[in-house]
Amino acid sequence: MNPVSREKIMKRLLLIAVALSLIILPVILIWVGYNGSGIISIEFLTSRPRLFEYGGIYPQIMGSVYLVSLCTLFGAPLGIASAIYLAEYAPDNRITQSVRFFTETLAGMPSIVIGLFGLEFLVFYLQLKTSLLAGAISLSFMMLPWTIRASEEAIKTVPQEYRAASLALGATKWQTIVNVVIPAAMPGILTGVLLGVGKAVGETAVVWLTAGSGLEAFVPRSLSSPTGSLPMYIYLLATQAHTVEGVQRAYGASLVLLIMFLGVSVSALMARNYYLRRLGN
Amino acid sequence: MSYQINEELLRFRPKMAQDKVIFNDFNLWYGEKHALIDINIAVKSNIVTAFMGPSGCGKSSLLRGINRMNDIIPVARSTGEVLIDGKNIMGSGINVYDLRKRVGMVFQRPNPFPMSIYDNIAYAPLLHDVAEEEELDKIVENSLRGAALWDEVKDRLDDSAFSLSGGQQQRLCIARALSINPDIILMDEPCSALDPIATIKIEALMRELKEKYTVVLVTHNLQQAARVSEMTAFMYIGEIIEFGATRDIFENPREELTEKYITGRFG
Amino acid sequence: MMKLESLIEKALFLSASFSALIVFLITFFLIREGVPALSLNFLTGLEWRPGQEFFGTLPTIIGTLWVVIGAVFIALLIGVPTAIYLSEFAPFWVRNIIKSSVEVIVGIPSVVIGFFGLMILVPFIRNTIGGRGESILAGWIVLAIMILPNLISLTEDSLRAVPKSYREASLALGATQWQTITKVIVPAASSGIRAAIVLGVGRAIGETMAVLMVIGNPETPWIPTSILDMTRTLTSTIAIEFSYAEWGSPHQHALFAIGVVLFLLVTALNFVATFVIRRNKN
Amino acid sequence: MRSRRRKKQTTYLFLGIGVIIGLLLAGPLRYNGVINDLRDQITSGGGDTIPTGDLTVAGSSTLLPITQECANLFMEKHPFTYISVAGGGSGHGIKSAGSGEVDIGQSSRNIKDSELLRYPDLVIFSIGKDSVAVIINSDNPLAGSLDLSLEELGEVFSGEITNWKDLGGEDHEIEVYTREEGSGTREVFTQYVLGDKNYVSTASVKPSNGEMRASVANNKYGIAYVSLGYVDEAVSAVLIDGVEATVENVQNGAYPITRILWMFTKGMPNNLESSFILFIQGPEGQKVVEELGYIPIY
Repeated sequence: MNPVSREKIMKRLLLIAVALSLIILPVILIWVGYNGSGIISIEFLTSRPRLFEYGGIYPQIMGSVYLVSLCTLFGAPLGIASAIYLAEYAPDNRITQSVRFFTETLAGMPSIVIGLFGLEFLVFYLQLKTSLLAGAISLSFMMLPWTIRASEEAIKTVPQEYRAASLALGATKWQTIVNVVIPAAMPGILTGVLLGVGKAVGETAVVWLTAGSGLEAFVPRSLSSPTGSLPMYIYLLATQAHTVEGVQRAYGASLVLLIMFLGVSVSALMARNYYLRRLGN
Repeated sequence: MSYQINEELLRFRPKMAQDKVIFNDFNLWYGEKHALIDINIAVKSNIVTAFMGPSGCGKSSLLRGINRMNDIIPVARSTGEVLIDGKNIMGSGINVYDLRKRVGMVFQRPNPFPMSIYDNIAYAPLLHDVAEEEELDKIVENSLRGAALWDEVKDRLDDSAFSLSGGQQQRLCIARALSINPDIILMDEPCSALDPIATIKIEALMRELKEKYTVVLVTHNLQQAARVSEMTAFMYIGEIIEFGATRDIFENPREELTEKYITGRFG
Repeated sequence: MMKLESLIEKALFLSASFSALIVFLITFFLIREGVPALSLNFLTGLEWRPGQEFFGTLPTIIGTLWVVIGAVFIALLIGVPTAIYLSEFAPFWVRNIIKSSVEVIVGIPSVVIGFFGLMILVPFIRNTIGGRGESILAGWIVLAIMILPNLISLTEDSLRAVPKSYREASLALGATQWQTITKVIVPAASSGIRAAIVLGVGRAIGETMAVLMVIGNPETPWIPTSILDMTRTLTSTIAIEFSYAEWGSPHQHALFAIGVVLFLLVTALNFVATFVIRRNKN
Repeated sequence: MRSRRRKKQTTYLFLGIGVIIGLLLAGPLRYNGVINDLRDQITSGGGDTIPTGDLTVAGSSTLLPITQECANLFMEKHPFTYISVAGGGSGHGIKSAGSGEVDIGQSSRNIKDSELLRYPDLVIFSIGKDSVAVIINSDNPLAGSLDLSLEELGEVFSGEITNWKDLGGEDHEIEVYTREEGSGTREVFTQYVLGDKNYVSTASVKPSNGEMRASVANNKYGIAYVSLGYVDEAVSAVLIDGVEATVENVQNGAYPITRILWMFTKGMPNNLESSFILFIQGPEGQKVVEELGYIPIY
């Protein structure tokens, strides 16, 4: 076979693979949308669950929002600070290498293990109970390494010339980082943080063991209240519903969760574009 | 090979000028590598001094000795003295940040910050709290005028610095260096990434700048050294081979090595 | 000023060590709870009957490996060509669409994908291929869907990082685009692809909810002999049995011990990844 | 001034983020404050018969829907109470209540002797009953007519009978589903049906009633056992010794397989705890139990 016709065949095979990876999303979206859109209504979005598989999902939506916001509040600053250290200060020695190694280990930690740890350490050992706080902290353990990784990457891609220019103007290292490096790395950092948020929104295994049952009828009243979340609600209803009503609600909640995730992704994209425009690239 | 040396430069005599920066037995190592060896020269004030030589000869390192930018390289270490206005900047008790405020620097490639034109200039004055908010506009305007850029950008100060052409960006970087009101301006091959027209503009600017500032220029472009500098140092593998009035270096070099370099037989 | 600077550096170092602290705490608590159940028999035993206190996890470990390796293989088969298409052929806008749509898959909660597998995939396999439907095969497909996005974007990144000059040099020698890709670009990006694979394996080992819903989880797992066999994974065993286990009982310790095994597997993989990436740098 | 603008933009950004976080956090805290104020007013003026205060419940996810719904109704009736219900599973519920981490624990399996030894203070209440029905796919030719004895069922689930042919059906393997070790449903099924036998090792373990039913509804050759409330038209219940699995047959004792749903407190329950448990055991609570497909205690 001559190279040109082989090229054609190869390209066709390539397109088959592309089609396969492209088809997954629409299939799942249509499946969820088709089954879930019927139940979506103002009523469903603003009322609380009744009798297990009836009523709405307001507390679950708000619970997810609370969990993820708090988790970001803990995880993002810590993650960005760690990334700054690793990218700007860390000398190339054993300590730094092991810090990096542990960060990577945490990134690869199965969520069920983080959940077990959250349960043992936060819920029982620190007596935080099954609560908003315990759930949010456990989630932030999951989010932390992703934020670190993305932020470090973003900080490292800031051209060395910016730092040299700032230092030559008499700025200290920290002034340079705050005023030049971080703003320039902002699009990457934001994307990293929002990526972590996206992961946290859909996480089930961790909140299962630390945050609450998923059926809560109220938005959390304090940091120590058990907190419902959409993934947990979906899991409960998908696996335990008695009736079609319940299964439909699982689909509906999945749709809401997907829309929330898309919302986070789109705002990540917009924030990124806004910063890129401001940076003039 | 002949060099066109500026009329005005021909009138220059080193004895006419005061010493601004003096290197005394200055040595620099990068790890094991001895990058600068026993440097003893005096850079005169209010002229352009050029450091030239083949790449890797240490001319940029020498330049960076003046504002201690070598400090940010972890493996760099140095001995000897560098005096600015008679004060040793290598000594203890020297605040390196204050030093760098007195010494502006322009880099090889234009490196404006990813901010607006205005913010690029306002960056350092704001950082050092030298300016009241009201004065800031004045500083920006003066710096941009000083870098002959004001007329081109005065209507678009809020635009991103990256919207400027390469030559304009480099002049913006010069303006940024002027914003801290330095005595000395270091230029590290400022035209190497620019086209000939932009290069001519920057060179004209250097001739203006030396009225108020001491300008030190690193260049590998012999023509450029001949066109703009009063004094030239020729360096080779970490050592100063010859230092003197540009005219002397180009017309009657004392050293054979210098002559070979000037006549293009190596480098 | 200098004092503030060094203070800041110390604070930043503390933040960076925080992840290490968490990993230490996780190790400590897992081991504290898991060690009573850890023994040679735990790792090599063939029978898992918590009711009679038989805790042999070998079939589960092998089942996990089966599921993970197959899933990563399928993901590679689809993901690498997609990444090649994205980096070498796709026009800008097509690339944008594909990349963002693939990245949205990451955000589909694993519960939803598991639910999809249970309702659509499992009956499909039973009716067209045979067996019970709940099978290693179903696990492969579900897991492949979940690791595909990361694999595609990491592979694409490393393909794009190959200098343009390589491409031009190869094309200038008269190679076709396809030859250039297979002979020059993919080998040049291979360390990046290897790292992506290792990360994918890690993710696949840790995935819980989606896999749990489709692989059948037999009462007493055996060492699988066919891709239509049911099996258990380490994570699914923890997830299904944890909520009813008696606290402080050997069963609960055994589940924590599975957590220890998971932890060790992931850490070992991370060692490999670090090794691969380091070799890449040299 | 241009100079200020850049700083201001950043300031606004952080201010915005701060406000959003503040609002999120202020919501629960403010609500908390208002409730406390009101409660103080009520309790200072009123008698001590009105239940007030916070209550935490945790444990079995089978009981979760019952408890959550009863908590909602109870809180509507007694506005100055706050009951939070967490899941976690029966084991978690027993441990949490036994060690005093929550006020009330709940379990859908019997408390083991070892647990009673560890937590000797537990006081136990029953709040409902459940029955376990055996289900097969509606398309199975045997659907509706299959009638097995407990002993035959035991042979099916332990793998001694492996083909539908042996039960009078098609020539195809019987595909068994079971619940996870520790599940209350499994425990009661084991107790009545399997005795000392082991489940067949190819039985697929499903961690919930819903998945058991969905699996059988999707599998023509499947057989599983679920809580009575999960039997619907998608599956067909198996007669046991000729008796159909219905609420009446459970209540009159004709249908054999039943279990009790438990709640427990550490030591004797206080005012609020006992009001809540009595509420669940009372007519309103038992109506919820019934609506959710379980069997009232009386």
